Amino acid sequence: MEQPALLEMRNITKEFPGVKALDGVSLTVRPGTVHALMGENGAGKSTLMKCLFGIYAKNAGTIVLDGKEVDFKSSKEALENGVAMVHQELNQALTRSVMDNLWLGRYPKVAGLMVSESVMRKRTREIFEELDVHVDPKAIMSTLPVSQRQMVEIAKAVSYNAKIIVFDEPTSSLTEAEVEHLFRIINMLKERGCGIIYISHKMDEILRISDEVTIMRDGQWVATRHAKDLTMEEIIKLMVGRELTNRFPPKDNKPGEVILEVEHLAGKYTRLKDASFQLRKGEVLGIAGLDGSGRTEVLENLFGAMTKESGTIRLHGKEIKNKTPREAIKNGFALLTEERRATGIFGIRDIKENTVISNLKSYLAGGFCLSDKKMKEDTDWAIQAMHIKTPSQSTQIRSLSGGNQQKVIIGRWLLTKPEVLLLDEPTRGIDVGAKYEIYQLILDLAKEGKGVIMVSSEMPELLGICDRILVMSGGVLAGEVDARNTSQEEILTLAAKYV
Amino acid sequence: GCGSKTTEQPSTSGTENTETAALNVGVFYYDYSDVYISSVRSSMDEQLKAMGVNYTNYDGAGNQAQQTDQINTAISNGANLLIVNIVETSSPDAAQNAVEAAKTAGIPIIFFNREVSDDVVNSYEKCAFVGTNAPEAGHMQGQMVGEYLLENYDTVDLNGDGVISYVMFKGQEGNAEAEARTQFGVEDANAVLTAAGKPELAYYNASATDKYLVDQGGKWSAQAANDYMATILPEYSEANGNMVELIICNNDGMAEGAVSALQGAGYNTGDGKTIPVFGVDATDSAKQLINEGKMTGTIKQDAEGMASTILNLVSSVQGGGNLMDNTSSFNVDEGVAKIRVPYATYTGE
Amino acid sequence: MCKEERTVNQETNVQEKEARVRQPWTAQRVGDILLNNALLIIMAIAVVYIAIKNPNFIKPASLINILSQTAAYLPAALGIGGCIVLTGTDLSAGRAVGITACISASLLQNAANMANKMWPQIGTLPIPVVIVLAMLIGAAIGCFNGFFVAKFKLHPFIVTLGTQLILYTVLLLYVQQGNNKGMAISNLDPSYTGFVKGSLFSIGGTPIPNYVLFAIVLTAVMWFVWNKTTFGKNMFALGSNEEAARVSGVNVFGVTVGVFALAGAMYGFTGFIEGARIGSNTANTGLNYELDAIAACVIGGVSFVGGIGKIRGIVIGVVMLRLIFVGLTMVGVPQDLQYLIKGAIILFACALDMRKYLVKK
Amino acid sequence: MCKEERTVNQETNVQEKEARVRQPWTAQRVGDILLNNALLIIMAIAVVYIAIKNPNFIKPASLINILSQTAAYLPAALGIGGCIVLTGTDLSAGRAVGITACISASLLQNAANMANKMWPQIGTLPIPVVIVLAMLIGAAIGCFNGFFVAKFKLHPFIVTLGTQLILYTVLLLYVQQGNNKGMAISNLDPSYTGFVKGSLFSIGGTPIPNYVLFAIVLTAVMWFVWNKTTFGKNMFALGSNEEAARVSGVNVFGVTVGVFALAGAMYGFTGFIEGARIGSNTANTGLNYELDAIAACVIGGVSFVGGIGKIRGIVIGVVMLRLIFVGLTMVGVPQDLQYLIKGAIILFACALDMRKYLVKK
Ligand SMILES: Nc1ncnc2c1ncn2[C@@H]1O[C@H](COP(=O)(O)OP(=O)(O)OP(=O)(O)O)[C@@H](O)[C@H]1O
Ligand SMILES: Nc1ncnc2c1ncn2[C@@H]1O[C@H](COP(=O)(O)OP(=O)(O)OP(=O)(O)O)[C@@H](O)[C@H]1O
Ligand SMILES: OC[C@H]1O[C@@H](O)[C@H](O)[C@@H](O)[C@H]1O
Ligand SMILES: [Mg+2]
Ligand SMILES: [Mg+2]
Repeated sequence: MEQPALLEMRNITKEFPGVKALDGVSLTVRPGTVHALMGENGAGKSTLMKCLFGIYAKNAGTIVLDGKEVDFKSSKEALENGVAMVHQELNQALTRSVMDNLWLGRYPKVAGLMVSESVMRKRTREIFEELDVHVDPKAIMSTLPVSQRQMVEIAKAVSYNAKIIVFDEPTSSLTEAEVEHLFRIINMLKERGCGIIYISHKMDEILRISDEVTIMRDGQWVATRHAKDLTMEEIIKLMVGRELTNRFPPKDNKPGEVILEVEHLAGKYTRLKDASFQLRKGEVLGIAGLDGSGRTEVLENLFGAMTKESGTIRLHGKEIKNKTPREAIKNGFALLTEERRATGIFGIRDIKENTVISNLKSYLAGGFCLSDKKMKEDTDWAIQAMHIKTPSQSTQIRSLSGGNQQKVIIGRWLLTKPEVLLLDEPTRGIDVGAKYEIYQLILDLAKEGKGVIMVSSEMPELLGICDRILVMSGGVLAGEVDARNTSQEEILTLAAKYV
Repeated sequence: GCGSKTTEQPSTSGTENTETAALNVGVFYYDYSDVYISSVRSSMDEQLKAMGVNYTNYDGAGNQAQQTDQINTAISNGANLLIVNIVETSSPDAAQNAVEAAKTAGIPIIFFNREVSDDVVNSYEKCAFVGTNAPEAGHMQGQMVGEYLLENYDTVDLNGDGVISYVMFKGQEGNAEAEARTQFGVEDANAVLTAAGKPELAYYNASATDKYLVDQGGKWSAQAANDYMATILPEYSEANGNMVELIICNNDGMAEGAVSALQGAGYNTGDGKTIPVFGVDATDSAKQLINEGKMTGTIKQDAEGMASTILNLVSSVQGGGNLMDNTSSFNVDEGVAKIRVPYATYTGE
Repeated sequence: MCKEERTVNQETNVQEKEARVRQPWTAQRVGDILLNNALLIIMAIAVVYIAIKNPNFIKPASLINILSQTAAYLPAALGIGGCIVLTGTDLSAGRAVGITACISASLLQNAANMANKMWPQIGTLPIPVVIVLAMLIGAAIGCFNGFFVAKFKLHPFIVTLGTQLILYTVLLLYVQQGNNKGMAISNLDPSYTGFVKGSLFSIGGTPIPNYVLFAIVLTAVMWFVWNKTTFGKNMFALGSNEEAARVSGVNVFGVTVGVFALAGAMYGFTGFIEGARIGSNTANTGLNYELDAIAACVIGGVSFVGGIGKIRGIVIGVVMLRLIFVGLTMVGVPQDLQYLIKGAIILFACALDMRKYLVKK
Repeated sequence: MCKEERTVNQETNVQEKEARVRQPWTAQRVGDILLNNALLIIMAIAVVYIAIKNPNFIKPASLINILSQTAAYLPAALGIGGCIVLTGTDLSAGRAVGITACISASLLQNAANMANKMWPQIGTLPIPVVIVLAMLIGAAIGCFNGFFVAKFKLHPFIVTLGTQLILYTVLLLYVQQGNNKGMAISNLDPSYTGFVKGSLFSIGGTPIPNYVLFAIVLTAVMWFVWNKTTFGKNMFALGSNEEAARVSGVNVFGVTVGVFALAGAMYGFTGFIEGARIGSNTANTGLNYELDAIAACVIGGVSFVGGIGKIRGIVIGVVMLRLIFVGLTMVGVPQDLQYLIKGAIILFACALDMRKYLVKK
């Protein structure tokens, strides 16, 4: 075709105990292009990239980089040979400074053994300037918001001057403005002749940025096409293996009487300043806002995962405190948290325990002995209801793909039969097919008479399934819109009100 | 080191036939890391090997539970003679437990070094103790200290106040030897002094309730004495006019630790000022310090003698006799099977 | 709908089982099975080897000796196992055993011999009271540890190091109380020693001490707690991800304190047993018990990574250590070398076990 | 451009400083400052109190004593600090000190007295050779630890517990070698004791032992390693997030082994010093050194969380422990209580320190 390939991965196979994660997958990346990699959760995208980057050893297949066959044994080797990667899960030394993270593994030296802080600082500034990133190089990583940490990670990958840069779901924790920023960076890299592999579940991004698209399903290669020849519908069809005509299920929930009233909610140690709103039975209430506007804080304060400064919460007219998550759960609340790995999964435990953990009380026989049978039944229900892709109930959850992990946690909360379901970015990192299923679940729950509050950075999603949308800005509830007759512009205006 | 292994395992069920079977001896040391005990162990190993007896050594590591488990294990392995340096000495029960175990198996048991009560020994006809007369070391040490002081009173009394201030380092709480040495090492010295018209020794820290410093770990260790001494020295010095003028230690290990600390302050280097330091055991290294003039005296505890006395009992058993058959030449207590190996003073060659 | 679902479940189960059965016996699979059970296999080989070298090893008296020793050390290991599941450890275990041993012994002394009685005014307490008291004291120590760990987010290593020191003072002071004056606490009442060391059964003429029975009961209780109770499940969840546990409604503070308290109660029970088993209780009693207990847990696959461990593994770990202890002397390995062999086996066993958790590349 | 940048930096610095100065002195801020320096404040109060109760405490001789003791315990703490930064620990430190002390002493015995010389055939080696040897032996022990930790992903607690046992065998066997037969290794050559305990300087008439100088040099070296070298930065990154370090191309294996080896070299040096300082070296030498060293690190803010710690903190920690040891004796607190006070201070200091890292939500 047009140019010689920069990277060729041929017939890559990778097996984990009990799972064939990759089955003869091939991928060709040309210089100066963006090659998107798409597929459902668990299709094997991250695994393919980890095989390239020396994190996993492939079982079969060849990798040719710049005309030479390579097989990196470690990330160090990959980096030294011009392959850099932004990982799906943030991997940073949080107790160290931005600068220390940026140059980790390749500190500039003087006199053979001393690290030159001044060179490091200078180069950091150069890179940040070039990429227009505004982060203090000396700041300790853990004090930065997630999105800024992600930008540092991106800057780091770019700074290797690599030939191939892999972005594994880089935008899942970025704001729209930052996504635009990233795209500018990617375009710059393209101009330099880099080959870019871009993994994302966000269709619009893919269609905007990529030149070629490879689609995977169940560890197998399905198709590689030019992006300009593809439509969203086609991609979905290739990914899911069937037609998916609507991105959102029909909305047939009927909001009823008010069940939850929140007045002047404010956080003690966090930036939530003031939020008052109501939630109705059978309603899906969205929360929109820019990153750092305090959306997560609304949910976590409500749920008792953060300490409240002031404000009242009334459930069915009765005041409740929700001081701790435990109390909130007793009051019929459930919270799907934003950071799955940090606050969601019990990595080393199996699917069953991850599913039933919040609902243990209902399995007690005779008041103190847990019934294995009942736990198994409920887990099976969750696996089937959510279409969780797992070899068995006794599989460790950490070996599932991110999206499937997310489904297990949703299952965990559904089992507690909550009355008010709080969802923080419920479809983050989830493929289109599964998204549809999750939307369906949310609407079904609403139909059953539950109240759902859902934070999302994806505007179409909020507009697609919510009844009303609250807009946060600078820690304050800036306004409320009716999802049926509002526009993205109206929401963005409100979101900018207090910044 | 350890003896060769038995090929033929004697029966443990019979009570009377042990005399004729080959000996399978278990030797239980309270702690391998104890220096004096190591010297007993070397002699014992040598002599047991020379006798051609099968034996197994055990390290109690200062832990009675471990030693109890070892004794039970040895018995279940067909041991037919136990030689025990019991870990817990401050009550008779641990030793009594060992005796009960031996009794059930019908085998003789010899305690050594760490003394067990008369009742324990008398509770079983095949039980004996080989050790020293614990107070004797204290008495001899006290005597030695007193005599040394009389001869060198004015040199020792650094501040010239006519009183000798001292420190006492105790090896362990609740150990018969340690108790006796701590008590008589001072009392007898005082007796010598007062008989000569001198005032009694004065503990360096007048306000202390206990007139000794003890190794809290119960290990009679040089390190403990060293740490204490290093802490005492800056407060009690010649410049302050209250320098410690005499150091009495329950054993040589502690004495060596004290000497080393004194050396840090410029004393006991062989030339120049020497604070008299006394110990017990006469280990090689202590004897050398004494010969070099860095330490003053010690009481010889005869490790070899202790081992050969024990071996004497062992050979009686081996010959089919009773434990105490050939002990007329030894110093045996009245009414109880306890043999006392004598101490001797050592002040250099 | 529910019924329909259940049939589906059963089908999957059957399928899963079949799938397992149908797996071919490749060299890889045999190798895996061997490696995964390597510890048990090595243990078996060792037992056979020792028994051949020294037939005394498998005589009833010897087996019961091993059994008894296992029983004596098991409760503390079961307790500390929970702390390890929480990614922690407990260095105060030994001193807690020491204190409860001294207290148990001092309350169960023979009133016939007043002179040697620590608390002449108290008399000899009923045994159940003392058991409960020892376990409560242990639990209180555990609560203290758990409180600092949970409240201040301190690492258990450092908290329990602090507690260890504090308890040593308590122990030193306790043995100086009453009539005791720092001596060993002994002169135990026959009812006490009889209860612990006496026996209801015997095998091949060798009596099995009662504390073996107690250990069996405690093991069963602990198995139940770990596997069948909310507390147990919460403990594992907490050990595997504290933050996730918190938002999942686990009472993190309560479970942490609970795990340490339960461990403490186990030390208390161990103290009660050791008080009579060793018979002479001093400030040294219990010293370093935690090290063997921790080693046993880790050998048995309880991992410092947190959230991983089985009661069965702990039992195997304790047996393993006791086999080393007894077996090495039986085959005539000199005592000096035994430390080395024990250390090497700990390293080897753990390295072997860790293979399971290493994410394969 | 470089110049320009520098000015920019300076500006930011100045601005930052001004911002700090401009901050109002609210009660909150004063409270924070007090709390953040609580340990130093308490230390100061304690020093003043002790000095009033017993003026000898602040006389030169006493201060030099505290200084000397600090110097003796510092190197091991500096070594173990690195292991803690890697979220680990090192239980083998004490035995490593013991072995290197015995080896150093045995190679530096007085040849004038052959009868008491462990290796009569060897003579007295030159001091630098022995220092290097002791540090190499320590480093080898550390490599062994690091290898198991890095290769098998074992927790350092269990690896170093195993090593501790193995080293004890080595120690027991070593003291029985040559002419020594389990005796204490002493009869040290005057060149050795002179080198360690002798002094080049004195303050107020009290000589400062040489090992204080050595400790100062080692502290400077370690500060440099931790803060100015790639190795140090990699160590912190690794301790903070191993995965991040790995995917950034850090040689995880190498750094882990390096940290343990460096720690080992420090124990080796400590052994060399202690050999002469205590003067009587047995299988008991070094026992439990690791506990004080770990306690010092943690008191000084090296956190088990990993990736956090400062050399300055370790020095403060060691001084703190020595102040407790010396101070309590000087004000006449009975020995028994010292353990309690030490334990309580560990708990208190760590709880206080942890405040800084607790993220309030
Ligand atoms: N370390 C592992 N051990 C076992 N199985 C694994 C491991 N890593 C991945 N897998 C399995 O490999 C498959 C592919 O996972 P991968 O993470 O590559 O999916 P993905 O396409 O990146 O999905 P997502 O979009 O959710 O990130 C999944 O079935 C997963 O369970
Ligand atoms: N200015 C800031 N200073 C410090 N931390 C910040 C700042 N802005 C954001 N953060 C951190 O970023 C994270 C995200 O903030 P927040 O939870 O308010 O965002 P959100 O509106 O819920 O958006 P998202 O859905 O992306 O989480 C929080 O952990 C917060 O502590
Ligand atoms: O109990 C052990 C002690 O026994 C003493 O007889 C000896 O003098 C001490 O050095 C120590 O070995
Ligand atoms: Mg992925
Ligand atoms: Mg005088």
